[in-house]
Amino acid sequence: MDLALSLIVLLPLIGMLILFAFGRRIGEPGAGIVATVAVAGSFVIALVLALDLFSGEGSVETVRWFEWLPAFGVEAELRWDQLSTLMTLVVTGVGSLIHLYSIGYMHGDARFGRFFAYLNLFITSMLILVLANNFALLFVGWELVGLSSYLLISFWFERDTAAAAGKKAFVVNRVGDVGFIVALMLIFSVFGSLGFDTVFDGAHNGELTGAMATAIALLLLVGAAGKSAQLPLYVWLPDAMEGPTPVSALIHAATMVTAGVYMVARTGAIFEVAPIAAATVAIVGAATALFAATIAMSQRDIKRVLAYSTISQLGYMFMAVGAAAYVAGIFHLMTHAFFKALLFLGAGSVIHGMSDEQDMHKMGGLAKKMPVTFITMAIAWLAISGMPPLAGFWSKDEILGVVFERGGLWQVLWGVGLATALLTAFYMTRMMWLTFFGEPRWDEGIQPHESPKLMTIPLVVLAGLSVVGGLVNTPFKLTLEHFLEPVFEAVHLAHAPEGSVAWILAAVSVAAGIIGIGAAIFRYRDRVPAEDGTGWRLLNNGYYIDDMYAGVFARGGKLGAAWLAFRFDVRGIDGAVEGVGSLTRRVGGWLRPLQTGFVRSYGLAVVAGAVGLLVWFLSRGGL
Amino acid sequence: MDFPILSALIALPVAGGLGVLLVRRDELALPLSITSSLVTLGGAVWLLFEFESGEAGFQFVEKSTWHEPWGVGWHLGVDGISLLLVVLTAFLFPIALLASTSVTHRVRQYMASMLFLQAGITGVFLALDLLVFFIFWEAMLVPMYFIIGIWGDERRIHAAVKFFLYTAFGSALMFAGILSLGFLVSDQLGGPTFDFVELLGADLTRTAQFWLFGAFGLSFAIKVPIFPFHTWLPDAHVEAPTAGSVILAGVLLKLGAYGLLRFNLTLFPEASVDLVPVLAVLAVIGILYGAIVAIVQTDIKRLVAYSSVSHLGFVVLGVFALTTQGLQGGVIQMVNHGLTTGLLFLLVGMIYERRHTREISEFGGLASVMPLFAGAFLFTAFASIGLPGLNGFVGEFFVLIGSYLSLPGYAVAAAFGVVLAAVYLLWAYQRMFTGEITVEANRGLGDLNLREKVIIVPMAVLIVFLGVYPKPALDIIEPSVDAVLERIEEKTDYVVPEFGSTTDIAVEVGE
Amino acid sequence: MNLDFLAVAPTVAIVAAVVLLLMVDVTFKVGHRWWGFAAALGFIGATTASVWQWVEHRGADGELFYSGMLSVDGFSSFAGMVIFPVAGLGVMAGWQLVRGVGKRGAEFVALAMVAASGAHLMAASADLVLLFIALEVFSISLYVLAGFSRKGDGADEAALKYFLLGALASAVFLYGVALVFAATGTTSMYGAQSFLDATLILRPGVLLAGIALLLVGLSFKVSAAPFHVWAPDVYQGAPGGVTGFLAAGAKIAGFAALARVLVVPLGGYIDDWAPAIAVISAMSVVIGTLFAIAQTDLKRMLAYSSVAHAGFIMTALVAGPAGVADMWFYVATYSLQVVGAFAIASVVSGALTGKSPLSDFTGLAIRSPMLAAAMALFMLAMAGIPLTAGFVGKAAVFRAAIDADYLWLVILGLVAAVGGLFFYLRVIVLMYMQPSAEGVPAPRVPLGAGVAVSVTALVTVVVGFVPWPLLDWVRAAIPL
Amino acid sequence: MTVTPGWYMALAAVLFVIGTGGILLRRNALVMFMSVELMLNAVNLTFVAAGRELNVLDGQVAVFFVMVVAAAEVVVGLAIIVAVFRRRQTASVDELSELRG
Repeated sequence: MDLALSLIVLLPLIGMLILFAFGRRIGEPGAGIVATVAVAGSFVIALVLALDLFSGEGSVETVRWFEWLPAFGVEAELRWDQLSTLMTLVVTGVGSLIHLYSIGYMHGDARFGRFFAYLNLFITSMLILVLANNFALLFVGWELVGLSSYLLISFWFERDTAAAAGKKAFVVNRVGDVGFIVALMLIFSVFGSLGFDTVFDGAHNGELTGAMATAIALLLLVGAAGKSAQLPLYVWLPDAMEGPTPVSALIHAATMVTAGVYMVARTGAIFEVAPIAAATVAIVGAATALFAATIAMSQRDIKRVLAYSTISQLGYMFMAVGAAAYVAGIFHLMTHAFFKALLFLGAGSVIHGMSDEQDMHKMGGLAKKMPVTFITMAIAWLAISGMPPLAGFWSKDEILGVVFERGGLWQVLWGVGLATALLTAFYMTRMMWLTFFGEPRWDEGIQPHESPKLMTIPLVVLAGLSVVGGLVNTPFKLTLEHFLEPVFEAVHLAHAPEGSVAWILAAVSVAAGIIGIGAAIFRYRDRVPAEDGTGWRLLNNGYYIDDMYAGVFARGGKLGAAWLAFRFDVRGIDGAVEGVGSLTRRVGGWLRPLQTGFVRSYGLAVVAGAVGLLVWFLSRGGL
Repeated sequence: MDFPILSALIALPVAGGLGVLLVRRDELALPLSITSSLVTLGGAVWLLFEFESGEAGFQFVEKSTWHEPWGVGWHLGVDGISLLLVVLTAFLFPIALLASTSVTHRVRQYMASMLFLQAGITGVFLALDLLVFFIFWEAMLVPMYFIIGIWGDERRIHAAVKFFLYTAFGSALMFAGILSLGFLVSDQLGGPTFDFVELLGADLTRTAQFWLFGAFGLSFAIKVPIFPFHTWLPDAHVEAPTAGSVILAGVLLKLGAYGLLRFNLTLFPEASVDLVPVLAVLAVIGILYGAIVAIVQTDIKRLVAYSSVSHLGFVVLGVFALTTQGLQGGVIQMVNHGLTTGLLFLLVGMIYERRHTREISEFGGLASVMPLFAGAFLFTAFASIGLPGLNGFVGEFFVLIGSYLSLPGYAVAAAFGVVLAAVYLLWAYQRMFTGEITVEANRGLGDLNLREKVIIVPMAVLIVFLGVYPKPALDIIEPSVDAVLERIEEKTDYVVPEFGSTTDIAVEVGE
Repeated sequence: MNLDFLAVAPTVAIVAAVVLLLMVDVTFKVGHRWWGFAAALGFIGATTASVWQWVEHRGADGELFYSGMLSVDGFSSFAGMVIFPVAGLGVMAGWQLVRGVGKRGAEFVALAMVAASGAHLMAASADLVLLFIALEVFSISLYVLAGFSRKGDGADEAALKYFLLGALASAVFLYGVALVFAATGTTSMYGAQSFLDATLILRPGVLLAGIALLLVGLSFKVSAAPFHVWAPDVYQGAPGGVTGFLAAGAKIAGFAALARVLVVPLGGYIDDWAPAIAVISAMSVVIGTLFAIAQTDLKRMLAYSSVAHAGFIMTALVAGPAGVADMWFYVATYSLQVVGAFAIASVVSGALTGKSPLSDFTGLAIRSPMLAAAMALFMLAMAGIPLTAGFVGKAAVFRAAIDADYLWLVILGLVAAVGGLFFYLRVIVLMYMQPSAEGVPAPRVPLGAGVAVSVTALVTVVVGFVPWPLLDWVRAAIPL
Repeated sequence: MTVTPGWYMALAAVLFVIGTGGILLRRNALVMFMSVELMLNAVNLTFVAAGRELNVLDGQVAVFFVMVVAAAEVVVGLAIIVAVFRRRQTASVDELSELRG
């Protein structure tokens, strides 16, 4: 067990080391195969290990690697429970598919081997994140996925935009990390340990109360908002689309960005005692969902549509975990991983087929040219739009149901979620329509073609998962909920309504989806509207929030820093230091004329000194 | 008596330096000095393995009296606080020497200066007699002064003189403090003494502690450097030759923090406790200020220099957090900063040797022509940023979390330093390494050669090792810093806060 | 009457050698080798005699001779052990000057030896009148030596200034002697001591005025501010070959006399004179340092630096008898550094001229590495950097002052010492960090100067590393 | 009113101050030197007067020494002044201010 569990993390690590060392020599497609095998190996092991848990016989396991930071009461220790199992399976499962896809997608890239090394690094980091048995190790994984994200976003570093986007992603994530670190400070000061068991048991037993609980939870939210691209820290994710598309699919849709959701779910015991913070999580999630959805409606870049869509969907998940519907949140996390990865990979396939064209206004009519891509993406489209019985329907519906069920002001959030569902259907339909239907609007010389098998196979598999993935947790059979229940023993899970209310809610949300789809088809059926009104521009530029950040923090910060560096530091502080030095030197110069060269003035000095001494001594005794 | 290994660690470089001077052949200077420093490293490693970790006291003690009336004598010893710094010193010197092949004139004098510098630094870490400590402290300035002043860059003289004068100014007050201290205790201890261990047995009045803390502290603050005494550092770093910068950042700056921890906390516990807010505020300002100022630097060496101000702020914050985690973090952060910033300077030196400029705007897109170099730089930058799995993380983590209970407001403010570190280093990386190649001269640059790889690899290995498995180092440090805390608790009414004891948020800043 | 040959042996050795030198020179015209031989005889003889005295009379074994005129004790014999070798080295360092002035060289050597003897007598005098005579013997010889070279433009100016001001200071000093005599009825230091110990003077005005004037005269000799005004002009104007001798000799003799006068007859009045000494000391370090910073001539710079050093040495005297040992340590080591530094100046800029512009030293490390290294060493030693004798000296005097509760003076001194780095480091910068001018040849190092520099540098380093024996010895160099 | 030794000492003090004033005010080297001699003689007067007052011979003895020393000083001093005069054709000390600063 120990070895097997360790191997889940170690296989990708070994893959990474091999590829870092020999990646160039192994070359193409060997490097991709090594990486894929490593991740697939992890998946298989995880699956085998998971069987026990699935059957309900297995128990929570921990594996201690080595003594790590005794001062914080933590070891390098993995935790194998239902939640981490599920996350591991999603990460390695979707990860393997995307690795496979990448072999085709990255064909011909000069740094093919390096790309797969980074991918393996990401998988390793993500597994550390989800398998960690304490906050410190979680934080290690948390930061390492940030590193992988940085490396992969700016993989094509020759492009200035890619390099800048990578840096931006890392820095914005770090802003969230400040919240995380401060949360860790508080946690450690309360519990004297960063181990999960100590902390969660303590929180459950009432050691955490009042303002402290709220503070910790809110700070964790800050960290989660950074990693999961929630308001107000979402700005890095759209830019992250500068990375190769498989990266967007894997990291910026399916796995890494969901780390925030995972973390909130994992720390449910803390949010349990901090209801205000939990509500804040839900509100942030709902706001983000709606906000990002409106922006997604206006994007022309196919990947940016998906990026904002991801932000929006993550908002759903936040809404769920904020409402204590952890299972629903994790469930949506899983289904979203399937269909959003599929959408991204499909988009990648389109971009690949269109010779790197990403502007949807220059696509159209691709359905015939790329049938597999089209069909699989269409499934994802319907899934994300919440069409039954596809995966997205079940998970989204559960979230909306739970929120509705909590009553009171929560129903406002339900309204927001519903509106978002409508918008989601609208913008996804718009995307599909602009891409696959209508007249071709391709630039000259572009010959769209279907992608190779290596790329389409993962599409098909993911499409299958998008269809059936939702069945693991239907109101008729709550398999996932029962599976995860032991993890959330300490919290009062919120549940979806049952009976007629459930049916009505489902009908309403499906209706919203259909209205959204219908509206989009109606609008884009015949022609591509200009989309350049003031409102569109506002949306297209994401309400200019990113520009505002750039102005205030980047440019303003730089101006301030420049003032500090070149005025205050050089003139002020160092000026004072140098001033003392030069003043000393100058005083020396000023004094020199006193040594006149005239004997008589020297005599005067001697006599004056003598008189001074005489006065002193006579003052001591009198005549 | 056992073999005086500590004296040998000081004597070996001196012997090497004299040897280099006496053998009148320039081409032998490098091999000779590297051999000498490797032998010293061997000794240091032996020391590391023979050291009994888990013990708080001094080990390998050597003690003999020199001059009874003054109470001065040769007293060396190593404990958990100094051991790693001694080893770090011994480790960095061969590497710094190997990175000095671009020194072509007055080679022998250069190598000798480096080796004398090594002896001086090692002596500072080992000395347990305040006067001997001061002798090493001050004598060390001379070789560094020559290294900057002779083999430095354009404005080297200004930088060298500034370095010398500024630090000497600080030491002047410390010297007065040391002499006064020696007399203050003579009634209690039956005669003047400069022996650190004996001095620990004396009780000083609160006022005396306060003034002495100031005298020692100013000197150490300049060396660290603590804001606002930092302005000599960018100048010295920019003008110093690569090896000079490496040593300066790698170990020289640690002397100040080491002094604060070794002497100020233990000899003047009451004053230390009283002055915690002052030091903490300066430390936090240093962390944020150094980082902010680093962002906009146009000279990569200057940027790294300001990053040192920021990183050393963490050390000071950790030390004055007065918790075991904070102190451990402070010490380990010293070691880590020595490795990462040392390596950063080595890398900057490598590119400087190729292009003879340090202006960031002169580069751009280097990753295309020098992928390995870019990778090494990025690796080091991330270590410096404090990425988990690399060494920088451990120290920052310990300091931040360890200082929360005693200094909550400061710890929270300091946490923002981690954002800024990412900003200045990654932006610098972006400007230097990514994008298209903009300057033609960069197009033909060669990637790392064998010598450079030999320089980088051992440091990288240590960076990863300490990042992944810091426990052996922490085991060495912990007992000694705990002993310091115990002493403070014993001498003052300060109580080291116990983690896991609070349930509410500490609202007041600094309490 | 206690007559003893040993008591006057150093003086006799010198005088005999001088007589021998002059007689043989007049008779046989044998040239500079003979002068050197005779001088060596005299200095070695006098040194040996001093060592002998040291062995017999150091510490508590001091004795008075010749009706209490002459004291032979640790103080005087240590002074001899410092003065004669330093003077010998100083003469050696200036040997180019001796050779450069032709047959007048014999007079030069003889005068230098007489001056050394006078300096030693200043340390050994137990009577104020004898002290005055010794001081005049010493000073008058120096007036002549300062103006010895006719090549140097400034030599005559230096000599005249030195003479006029020196005569003024001597007169003031003598008036002080007269007033102390008027107050105590004796010119004997020990007599005055016992008188003052036994008598409570109700109206001590005359005595105090006398003390003030004694202080003026001796402060002038050691070039403490504000009585230092002569030093820069004289150091700079005097030919290179003599400045080291002049500077070192004046410091040793002046401080020896000052210390004995303060400690022996006036020991009971320490509360009156210690603050005055402290103020003079403070003024000296500040003025010396500030003026030195802006100088462009090495010798002039070292003159101001010597003013600052006078201040440092005086710092020890505020501690009274307890500081005498520390004063001796500083004086002994500093005088060697001065001789060495001026020897290098005379090699680089010439022994016959007065001026020694700093630009002469540009790039010296390339042209003449050993010379530059020695110069750097002297500069660092004067700056008080550890592992040189200068550091231990500073530690010693500051220690003494702290023990006497003069912390403010110590802090001032230490800060001034940092200021001193401004100009000491500048010399090093010039030598090491600036390229040598094209075509400037490496200076030829004459044997005498070479030996002087080597010996002084060696001692400076060795004492820097192992100061403990010397620190032990000076503890026995106390007045009877 | 009897003229006690105190009067002589006061006179000596006045003479001493006059001599000092001469040094400070006159610019001819020879006159300055004469002022020094005046100061020395003022001291001699003090010695004699004090010796008389205290009834000890030491005062008178000291005077002899001082006179001898003063003579020696004259020899050297005049030689220096002559040398300067020969070289510069002036005995004014104000002309000698090349060394300064």
